[in-house]
Amino acid sequence: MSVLIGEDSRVVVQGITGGEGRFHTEQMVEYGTNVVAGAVPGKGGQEVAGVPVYDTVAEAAAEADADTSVVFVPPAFAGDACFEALSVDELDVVVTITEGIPTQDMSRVYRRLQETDAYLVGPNCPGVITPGEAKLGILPGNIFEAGRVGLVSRSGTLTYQVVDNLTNRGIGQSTAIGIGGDPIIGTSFVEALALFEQDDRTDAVVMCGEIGGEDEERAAEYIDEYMTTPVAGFIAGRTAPPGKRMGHAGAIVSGSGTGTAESKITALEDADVPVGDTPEQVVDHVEDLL
Amino acid sequence: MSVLIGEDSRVVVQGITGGEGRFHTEQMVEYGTNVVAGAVPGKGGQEVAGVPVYDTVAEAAAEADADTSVVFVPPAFAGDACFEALSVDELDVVVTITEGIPTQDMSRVYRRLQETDAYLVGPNCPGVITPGEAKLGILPGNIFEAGRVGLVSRSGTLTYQVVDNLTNRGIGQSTAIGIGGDPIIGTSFVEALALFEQDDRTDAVVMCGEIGGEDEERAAEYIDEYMTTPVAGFIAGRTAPPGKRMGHAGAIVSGSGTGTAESKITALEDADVPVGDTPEQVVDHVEDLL
Amino acid sequence: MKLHEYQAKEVFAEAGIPTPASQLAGTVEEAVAAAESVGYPVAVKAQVQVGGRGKAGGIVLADDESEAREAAEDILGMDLKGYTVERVLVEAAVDFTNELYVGVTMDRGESKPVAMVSTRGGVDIEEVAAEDPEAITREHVDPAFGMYPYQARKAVYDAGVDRAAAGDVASVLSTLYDLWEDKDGADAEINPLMVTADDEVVAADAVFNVDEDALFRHPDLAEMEEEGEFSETELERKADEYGFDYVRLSGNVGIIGNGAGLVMTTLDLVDHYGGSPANFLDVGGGAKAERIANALDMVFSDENVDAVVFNIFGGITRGDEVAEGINQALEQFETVPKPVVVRLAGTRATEGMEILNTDLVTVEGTLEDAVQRAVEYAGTAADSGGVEQ
Amino acid sequence: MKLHEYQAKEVFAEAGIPTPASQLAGTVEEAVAAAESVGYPVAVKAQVQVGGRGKAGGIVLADDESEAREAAEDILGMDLKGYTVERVLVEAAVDFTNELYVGVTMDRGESKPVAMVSTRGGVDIEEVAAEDPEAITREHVDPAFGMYPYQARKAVYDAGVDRAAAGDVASVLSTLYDLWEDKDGADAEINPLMVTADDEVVAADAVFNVDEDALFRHPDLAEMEEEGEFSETELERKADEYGFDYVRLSGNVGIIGNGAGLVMTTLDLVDHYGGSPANFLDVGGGAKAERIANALDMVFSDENVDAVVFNIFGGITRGDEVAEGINQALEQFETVPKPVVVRLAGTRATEGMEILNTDLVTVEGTLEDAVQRAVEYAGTAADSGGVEQ
Repeated sequence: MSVLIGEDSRVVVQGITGGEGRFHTEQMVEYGTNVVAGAVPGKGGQEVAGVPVYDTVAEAAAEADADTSVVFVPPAFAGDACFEALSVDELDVVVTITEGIPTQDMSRVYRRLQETDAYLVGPNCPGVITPGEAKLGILPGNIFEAGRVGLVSRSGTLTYQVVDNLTNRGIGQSTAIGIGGDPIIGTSFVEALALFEQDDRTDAVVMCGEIGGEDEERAAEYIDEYMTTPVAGFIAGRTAPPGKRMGHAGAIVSGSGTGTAESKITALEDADVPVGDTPEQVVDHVEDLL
Repeated sequence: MSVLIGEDSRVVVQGITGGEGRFHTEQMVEYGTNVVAGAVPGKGGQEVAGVPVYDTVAEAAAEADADTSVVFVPPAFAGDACFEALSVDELDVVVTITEGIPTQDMSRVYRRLQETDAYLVGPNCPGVITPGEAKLGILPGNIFEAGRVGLVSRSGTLTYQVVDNLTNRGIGQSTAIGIGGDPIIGTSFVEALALFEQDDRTDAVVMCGEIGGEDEERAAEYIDEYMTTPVAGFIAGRTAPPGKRMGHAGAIVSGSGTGTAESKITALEDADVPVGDTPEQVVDHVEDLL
Repeated sequence: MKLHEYQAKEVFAEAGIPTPASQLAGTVEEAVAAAESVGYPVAVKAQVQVGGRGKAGGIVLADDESEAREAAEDILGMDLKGYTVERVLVEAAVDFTNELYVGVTMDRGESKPVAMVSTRGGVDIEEVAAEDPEAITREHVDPAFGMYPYQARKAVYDAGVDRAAAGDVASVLSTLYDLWEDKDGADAEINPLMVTADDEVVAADAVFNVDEDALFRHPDLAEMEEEGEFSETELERKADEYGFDYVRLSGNVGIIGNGAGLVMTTLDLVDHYGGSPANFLDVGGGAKAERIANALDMVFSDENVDAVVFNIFGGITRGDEVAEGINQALEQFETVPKPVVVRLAGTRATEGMEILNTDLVTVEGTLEDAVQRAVEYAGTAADSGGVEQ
Repeated sequence: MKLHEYQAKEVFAEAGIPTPASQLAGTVEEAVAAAESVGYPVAVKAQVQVGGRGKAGGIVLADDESEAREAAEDILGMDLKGYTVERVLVEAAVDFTNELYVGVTMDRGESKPVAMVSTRGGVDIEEVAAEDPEAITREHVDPAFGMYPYQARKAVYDAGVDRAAAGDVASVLSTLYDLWEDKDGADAEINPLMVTADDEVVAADAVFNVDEDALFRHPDLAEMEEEGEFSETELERKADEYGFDYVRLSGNVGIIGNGAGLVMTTLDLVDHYGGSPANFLDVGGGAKAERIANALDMVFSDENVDAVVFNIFGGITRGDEVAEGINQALEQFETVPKPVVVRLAGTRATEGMEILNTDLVTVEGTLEDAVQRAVEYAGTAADSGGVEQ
């Protein structure tokens, strides 16, 4: 079994008729993703890239047997779209690409998420890919190569950078998960790592963190206590000054001891996770671990 | 073990410094209830009927080991008081006497209640009594007699009427629960019956229902499927015309088939529950069942 | 608490729900002027708080001045299910292609709010609910989060509303839910929500019932309630004034008690013993002497009543205070207007029975005896009139 | 998005939180008139969006006109952590017996809101949090239900606020939470919340930061943001205008990239190879030629910058469009002002590299090489100035 998505995933695209939704649906279909439906209120009956559109997600699940959703809905409506996806029992994975969703909207989505069995990845993330099987989101499929290294990252382009380095050195990926850089996200590092730990197709994991929050510190604890699959790490933002917001709402150093690059690197190294100074060094570590 | 409350219950009275709170605390203490604390914001440090008052329920639980609450807070603030009680893990029984709580406030309390392990009885109820051990609420203690018949009722004075009839005929009560007549209540007939079913001190149960809602119909189903303890029933409102509100917000006949006295009586009789035409007849049935 | 149609429409319109142009009128001349102002054709609609106004002749369409005048003359002053029509709403008639139903209420079975949509609007929705429950789409709402827009859309699409109007209908339903939540609604309904040929939606009727218990936090609605009391009957006005839960019925045995369950049981026993209840009157918990006297005044005001039964089981309510109240109320009459049977039990019942002036009332020891005696009195008193003092 | 103190106080006061009388002033004369109007003693407070204004001399008390004049003269025009003070808030000084802290923010670790109370107000609360975390009482709020009144009371009592003022403090905290929720706050803080001798509470300072992403639904706050931009630096103004995530740092290597994580990694590599980053600039996803040109303009505007490194990994962003933008931006100069190193990868990177005018830029194939080259340029360019075209 692959992690989160694979060749059996039956995908509904929420917001499929918008500019981004339409473009990336074409890309996803081209990559081989099994996109079975779109959902846009008022657009039921239309088609995009050969995919039938329904008015509601529930209808898409009932009529097209969708079990996975990817959300390309504009930020003002994306919280509602997440609620809609989570209200449909058949959907067990929801990947929200949308950037700029109000934080309080997401805190309510997160609250709702805790009452379901679904995984929500994102928001403000590049998506999830199981190379050669399925791609959800905006990741450039061509840089990925099927293989046995899992990747989980807060950042989009940093993910591409690390994947590129891996692929160039002949190391393929099992699944790559962009968990997103917002203050509130559905799937954390710990949850993503747990998925890789259970996955028999993943031999090692690369975890790319950033300054801000304590998610990397928690991940280090989890790795130390529960993981047998080896992990290599990278932390962006070593040179960021405290208190400054660096692009991602998440990337802010609180100055309270945790959340700094130093705290995260120390925590990971204490959990025997080798941390690279550069993306290339991360790949060196992965080679050592395999 | 008694049902819901007993001699071991350690009671905090929310709203103890109000007129009703003060009067009934005295009555409860006099009855022998182990009232260990009161909780009223701003009144911490005072005493009522020899009981220490705290500013918050959490403090009452921490300082006085309270495990049970009774709420005498005015209707505008009672929803908040219920939330406060439910936020304290140590409290496993909350009895809300207050009448006139806005229905939407209660629907939020009910939602919160589903996420806890606590029992909330009421609102708009006379309370709960385990004769000879503890009394929570406004029930007149003197009409009760310890014994082996459980009683559950939506209505206050109707409860007294039936208890009086029981006691006059020498039939004592294990516990009497007034579940309240509001459209939204915490503990339903089914939950109360389940408690009696598990109680080894209860040999038979009297259930006093009313027109409105479908709680009695559900209770009948539950009795039919799961109960071994015999039940006798009474339904008030046989002569009520459809669509009229009769005092209790709950006592309204919707005209849609369920909710009428006839539907409830039929449901109970189909579950082999003898239903009395008069309170005296209920006692006759109880005598037959014992 | 029920708002009148014109009041509910005011509330809905303020929240942004489209309603037809309309004016309230209390006289025929006002109605005709109103019709001129909103423009023909118009609907002239009786403002009384009962269901089925249309069938009962309380809503009439008028195409011109003479029809409007005739309609207003017919409706103003008419008796609609016991209520005299004192005002009409004159409203621009809507040219529609479809009639929908949308509503929000509390589903007490689920203890949570429910939003409803049906394409079978414009008829008695309770009949639809009884005959064809599937014709109404129900979407339950989590009261912690409120209704999300997707839920309104889902209800509308599931109900089969045409896609061209669906967005607007969903938006009306969302607004209706938010209103219901913000203003502590009991029921909020639009039936029919009309869809015009160019897919616009208009609320052609409006129901908004407010949770009495929450009225304290909505002074604007409390004011509307007061303003709307023009249509009450005399007895309703009195019950409001005294603050009783009172329901008038068709029999001749007046019933007063404390606690809804016990009062209903008393009604049932009157019936059981062959009598017929004249009313439901709950004095509530802890009633003092004055309140008891008011209750007697209410029941005596009902000309149908031939005998009264008083059934009090004291918990908070004290038997001695009830007895005081009964004595006070009856001693002011030269002749007690109707025979009164009293049964007191519970707190201070013995003291109360001792206080009661048995020249004025009949005292019975059990509920069954008291009811039987009252039924008996009602049977005879129906012919003879009052009791001599 | 941060409101100025005077704006946050306006928002708080409107919601019912007590604030001292105050007036905004842009000149010394206005400040003196304002002091007369609110009444002495007053506090004259610099309106710039930085922490620690008091310690830096940005807040001065004045007992009379000459002191007020002197304070205004000192503060207006002063440089506070890089910002020129253009306005002062002149505010009635509050006679207090206690200084509290109350605040609301999103606890990202718990993914839920948190309300905070401390009796250690009036000082740098972050220091208190670091040294004595127990001195701040935290009450997490369920975002589904919002904050219930009991939670505000619990936080206030748990923090040890005197019972005499506790009710008012709880009420301020409740209001602050509701504001934070209604207006999509990021942080809402009052520090200090002063308690007077007769147990009244007054918000002597006010912080309200709004979630940028939610500003679209708060036009009133968006307007305040615009109005408050008078205190921005030239570079901040430019970043706002172009809509970039931009942070100025102290080094001399200008950095442009796409995606926060990758840009931060570029900063880290500059440091790793012995250089010093001048800024963080994220052009975001899918940047077209014009946006790329704007980014170059921003970085060139910073006089500290001696060399620029461009690091783009294309996903949505296309390498050819980036290359176009770079060419366009540089071709307008006779002499390219600072040396530019470009590294393109991902979508259409090859095409982009072919397009790039290598007379104007240095192209490198890997991230490491690009950074090393820029660091090298910055080291030499610091002495020589621009690159000849």
